[in-house]
Amino acid sequence: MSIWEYANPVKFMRTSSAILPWVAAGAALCLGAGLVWGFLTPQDYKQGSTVKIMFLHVPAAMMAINIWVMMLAASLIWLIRRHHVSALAAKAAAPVGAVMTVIALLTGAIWGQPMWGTWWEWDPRLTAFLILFLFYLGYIALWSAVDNPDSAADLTGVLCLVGSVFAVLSRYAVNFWNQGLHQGASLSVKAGERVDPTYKYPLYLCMLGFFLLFVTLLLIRTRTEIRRRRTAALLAREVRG
Amino acid sequence: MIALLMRDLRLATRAGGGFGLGLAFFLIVCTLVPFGVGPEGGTLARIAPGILWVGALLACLLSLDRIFALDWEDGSLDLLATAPLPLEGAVLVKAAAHWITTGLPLVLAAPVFGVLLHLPAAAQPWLLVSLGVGTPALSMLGAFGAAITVGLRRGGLLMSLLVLPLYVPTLIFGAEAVRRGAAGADGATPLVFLSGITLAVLATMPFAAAAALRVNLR
Amino acid sequence: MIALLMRDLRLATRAGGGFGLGLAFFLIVCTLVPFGVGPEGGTLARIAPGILWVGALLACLLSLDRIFALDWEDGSLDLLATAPLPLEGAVLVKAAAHWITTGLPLVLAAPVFGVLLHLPAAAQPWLLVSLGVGTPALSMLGAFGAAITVGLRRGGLLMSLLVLPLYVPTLIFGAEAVRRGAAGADGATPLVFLSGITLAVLATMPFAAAAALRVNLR
Amino acid sequence: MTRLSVRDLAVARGGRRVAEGIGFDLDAGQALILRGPNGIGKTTLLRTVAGLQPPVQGTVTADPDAIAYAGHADGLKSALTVAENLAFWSQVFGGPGPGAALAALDLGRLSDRPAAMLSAGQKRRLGLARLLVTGRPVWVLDEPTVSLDTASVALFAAVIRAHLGGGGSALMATHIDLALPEARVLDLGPHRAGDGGPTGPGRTRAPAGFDEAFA
Amino acid sequence: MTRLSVRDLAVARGGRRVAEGIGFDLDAGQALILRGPNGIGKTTLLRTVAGLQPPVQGTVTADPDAIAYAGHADGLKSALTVAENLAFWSQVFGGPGPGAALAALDLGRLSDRPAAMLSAGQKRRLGLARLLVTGRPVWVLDEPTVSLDTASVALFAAVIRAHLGGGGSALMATHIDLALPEARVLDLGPHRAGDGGPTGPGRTRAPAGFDEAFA
Amino acid sequence: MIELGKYAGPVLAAWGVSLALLAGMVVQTLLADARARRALEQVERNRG
Ligand code: HEM
Ligand SMILES: Nc1ncnc2c1ncn2[C@@H]1O[C@H](COP(=O)(O)OP(=O)(O)OP(=O)(O)O)[C@@H](O)[C@H]1O
Ligand SMILES: Nc1ncnc2c1ncn2[C@@H]1O[C@H](COP(=O)(O)OP(=O)(O)OP(=O)(O)O)[C@@H](O)[C@H]1O
Ligand SMILES: [Mg+2]
Ligand SMILES: [Mg+2]
Repeated sequence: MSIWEYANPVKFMRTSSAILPWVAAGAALCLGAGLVWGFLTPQDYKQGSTVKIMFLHVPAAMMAINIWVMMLAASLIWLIRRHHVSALAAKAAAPVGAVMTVIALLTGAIWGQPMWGTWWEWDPRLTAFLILFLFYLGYIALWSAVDNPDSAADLTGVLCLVGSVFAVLSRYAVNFWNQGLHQGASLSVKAGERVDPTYKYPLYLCMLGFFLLFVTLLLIRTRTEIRRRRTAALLAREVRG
Repeated sequence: MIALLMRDLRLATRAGGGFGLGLAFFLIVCTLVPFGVGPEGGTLARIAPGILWVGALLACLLSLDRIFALDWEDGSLDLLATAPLPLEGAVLVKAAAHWITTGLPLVLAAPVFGVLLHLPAAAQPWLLVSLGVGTPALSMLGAFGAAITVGLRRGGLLMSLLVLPLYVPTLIFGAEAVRRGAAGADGATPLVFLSGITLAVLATMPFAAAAALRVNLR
Repeated sequence: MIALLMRDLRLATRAGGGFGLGLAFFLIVCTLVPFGVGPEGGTLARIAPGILWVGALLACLLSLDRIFALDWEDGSLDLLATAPLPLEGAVLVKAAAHWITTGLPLVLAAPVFGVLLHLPAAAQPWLLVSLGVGTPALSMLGAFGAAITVGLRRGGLLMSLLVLPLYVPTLIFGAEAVRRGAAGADGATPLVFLSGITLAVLATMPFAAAAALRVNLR
Repeated sequence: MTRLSVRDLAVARGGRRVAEGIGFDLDAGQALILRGPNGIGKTTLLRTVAGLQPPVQGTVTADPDAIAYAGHADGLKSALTVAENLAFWSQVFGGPGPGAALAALDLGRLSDRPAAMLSAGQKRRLGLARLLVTGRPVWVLDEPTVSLDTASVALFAAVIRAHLGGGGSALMATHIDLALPEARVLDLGPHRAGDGGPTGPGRTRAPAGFDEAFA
Repeated sequence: MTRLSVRDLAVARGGRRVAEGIGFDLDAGQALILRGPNGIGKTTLLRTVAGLQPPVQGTVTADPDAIAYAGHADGLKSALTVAENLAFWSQVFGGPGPGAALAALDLGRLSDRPAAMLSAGQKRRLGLARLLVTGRPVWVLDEPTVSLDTASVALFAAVIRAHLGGGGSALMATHIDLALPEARVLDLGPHRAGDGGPTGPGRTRAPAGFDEAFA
Repeated sequence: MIELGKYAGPVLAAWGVSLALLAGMVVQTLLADARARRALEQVERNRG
């Protein structure tokens, strides 16, 4: 059986309803345990208790990027193989990605206040993230603006493709721009390598939890989209009589 | 009148209605300016009041052509003009709908963008109040500009030209209030002028706009 | 192709065609910013490169919906799609027409506005060259955005939202070149990047835009 | 009782008078069909009667609150459903609810569909249904049957007949045969505006505008 | 020689198939008129034949460079004059110059007027004149006579007849009578798409899209 | 209660905002799913 079989909506509905409880349970478990563990970690000698923000900030930031990559893959599958579930999965993932981006931005801003003394700094990394948020917004807005669902899938697919290239391009441009004038603020805190094991393991658990949460939401939302399409199709047929 | 207001709000929030796009444009302006100007917090803080007001103004401006152009194209405006509703009332209602869908979200979101541009915290309440008082005037002046250009195909840019000079007093007093606030001074005087402008605009512009519409329908 | 180019240019220069309005918008932005920011020359000179680039970009953006929307509304686009002309070629030609009527005048007029904003004389040539190299990319990216939103009624603001993030790299390198010029440094490196982006965009975007158009015509 | 009375009317488009010397009366229960070749000025005349543009010369006597106008465009919002479109106009005009209008033009089955998803003829039917919810007695219609199939034209004729029967009146421009034998016909052909042309000599002509005063 | 051949065609609008089981051939010198009630899918079928949208099922065999399509909108630029509009399309299609087309549709007197200043019927005539300057043999026309007066309809019929006489072909959707007795008529009424409905059983149906795959 | 030190404000704010957003997203997803399910069931029932 080829993997493309899962793009068949009926099969997708069946399979997803079978695995959904397990994924959801896993998400709840990992996320709950990871967050509690993270919240109970001791204070850092330098950052104090703000280090606890990391358990939300870092997984959210990672997921925000990964979800865009997943949308890119799903869009490509739709554009090349025209599997509807794939397009709907990309549509379903976008709002989750946008929320993840917002979480990363907000926690980062709140974290920045005690650490750097400012809510927002035009640091390359933060800036690139803001641009990613704009791409999410445009993508979601385009989906909701186009009436014909297949056209919407095509157009958003093309946008996702072009957007990805430009997101990467912007990342480098932004780097160039901020180094051009002065040394990129006091961001050395971000050296991921030197994270102490005390924080490392709960962080990994949180990352896993965020990932499973995303999978759960993705499955549910894709199912919602499929049901909506089916409802619309049946209604249209009814009207025609 | 209520029916018209509800319809416009409903159209704006339906798919393709453009609700929230003004907000997105505002966000974009506030993001682009640092790209152009450079990332230093000090410079940004100095120009933040001006940029925020200019951004809000442009966001308002760009959604103006929705006020009448759509109704013109599909013939609704002909029908509204023959309806038992004074055209002045229709203009006022449509400007109000524009403000609710564009101006109000801008006002509410402005503090966030203020943070992005390093606007001093002391200036935040001034930003909120000055935008809240000033944006209704922007919507009403915009409705006038939209009424003048409604018959022209893609009159969007021409409308910008007509409307922007009308926006200058609002912009000056609004930005001045925020700037004084940022400097820790009292911004009440420009705010009073700003309210005066808004009230005068709301009282007179519906008549001018309705007259322009009648000419264009001819 | 030549016929299409000539027609688009002729339409732009006819009454109501919007030629020169982009320029006027640019002028207005450059005038409004001092109102908002306050008149001190020092601040203005510092932010001039950024404001000039952002202004040029917004002026470009606002005239984008003319690229395809008019042809879509009156049915010309259906007919062009069935004409013996590859749609990619038509897209390229239309982007070129947009550049000639909007980008080129901006480039030529920019030095004047530079003086208005106290841009240091040393930066003037950099401004001219960076705008000259960068604006074709703006037109072509805009054509892509216009192609995606062509079927939507008044998709103008949505198009802004889609297009502006794509403009970021161009803006950054363009403004950076001018800023370095203003600081008396050498802006060649960002200019090279800018040309690279422009060339890549011109080479690939016509295909993406034509694909989007085909979807929208369906 | 005379609902609409037009006397010695001349109408102009783009500063040039296109038709002149037009006069007619329309009473309750009557219909008048305007005919004439393309470009003679039917649309212009109807817009003048509806009060959307001023006459160049002559008078239109009518209660402006009695007239419901339907032009080439239908005034539909494509994002709203058929029922919502009608409900809006019924509220604005304070007329009857959309139920009867939907039934009269056979739109019941389409009532929950967004107007964007209608075919050309279905859109036109919806535009005509709007007339019913205005509750106004004098209908001024510009080529009402464009895009309608034969069944829908018959439906439209029935609607008009019911309207006339209920004491309404209708003024229509059309090129095709409406199967409304009771309607009078006014051919605009002889009213084409010329320099003292077919409308006869000795008539004083107010210039349609600056252009004509000069031409 | 068969110019256009349609086999077992099904067309969809908005992801929903509207008409199916359509088949016909069109040879040089032949005309085919599509009829059917509003919303049956005439516009959709014509756009599919013109290559503007893909068929759901079945095949359209034609040289895409042989087809000239004219839809509800005329593709006119209101700022350009009548002659300039025609000259542009003639250059794009590499067809004959506008002179003959202007004469054939009686637009000679209007040739220097901007298209914005034409009445509804004059615009339509200009839209039809465009067909002549494409120089293409197969015309695909959607309600070509909308807004035309009787004289112009006759003019149009003469143009079509000349086109057929010169070896051209025409596929048209229309609700009114065209006075073209030599044209065949295809009624789309029985081709309405349904759940295995009137098109007969045993036909394999490719889904029009996801919606149908599910419904 | 766990010791948060002088940064209690930011930490609690960050956690509060994030958890609220996550919870909001989950709730929205579930509500939308339930609505879509009900709408579909209704249509299918009408169709018989
Ligand atoms: C609005 C502000 C901020 C934003 C948008 C932001 C965004 C990001 C992004 C995009 C990542 C990368 C995730 C990945 O690629 O795996 C990240 C990681 C991280 N951020 Fe932030 N951040 C912000 C503020 C802060 C602050 C103030 C701190 C701490 C003082 C901080 C500490 C970290 C750490 C420790 C990591 C993990 C580093 C790594 O694994 O590479 N961030 N953030
Ligand atoms: N915007 C305009 N400016 C100047 N003249 C115009 C304009 N629109 C139309 N005309 C001219 O005015 C005259 C009358 O036009 P009108 O639209 O009233 O004709 P009509 O009788 O409705 O024709 P049709 O049957 O083709 O719709 C025509 O000769 C036309 O060319
Ligand atoms: N954008 C759309 N989305 C979904 N359905 C549509 C859309 N446009 C039209 N339809 C539907 O598709 C069907 C076919 O429409 P089409 O325009 O092809 O009909 P038609 O035969 O040309 O009718 P008419 O004679 O009224 O022009 C109609 O039932 C219509 O309601
Ligand atoms: Mg007319
Ligand atoms: Mg049709």
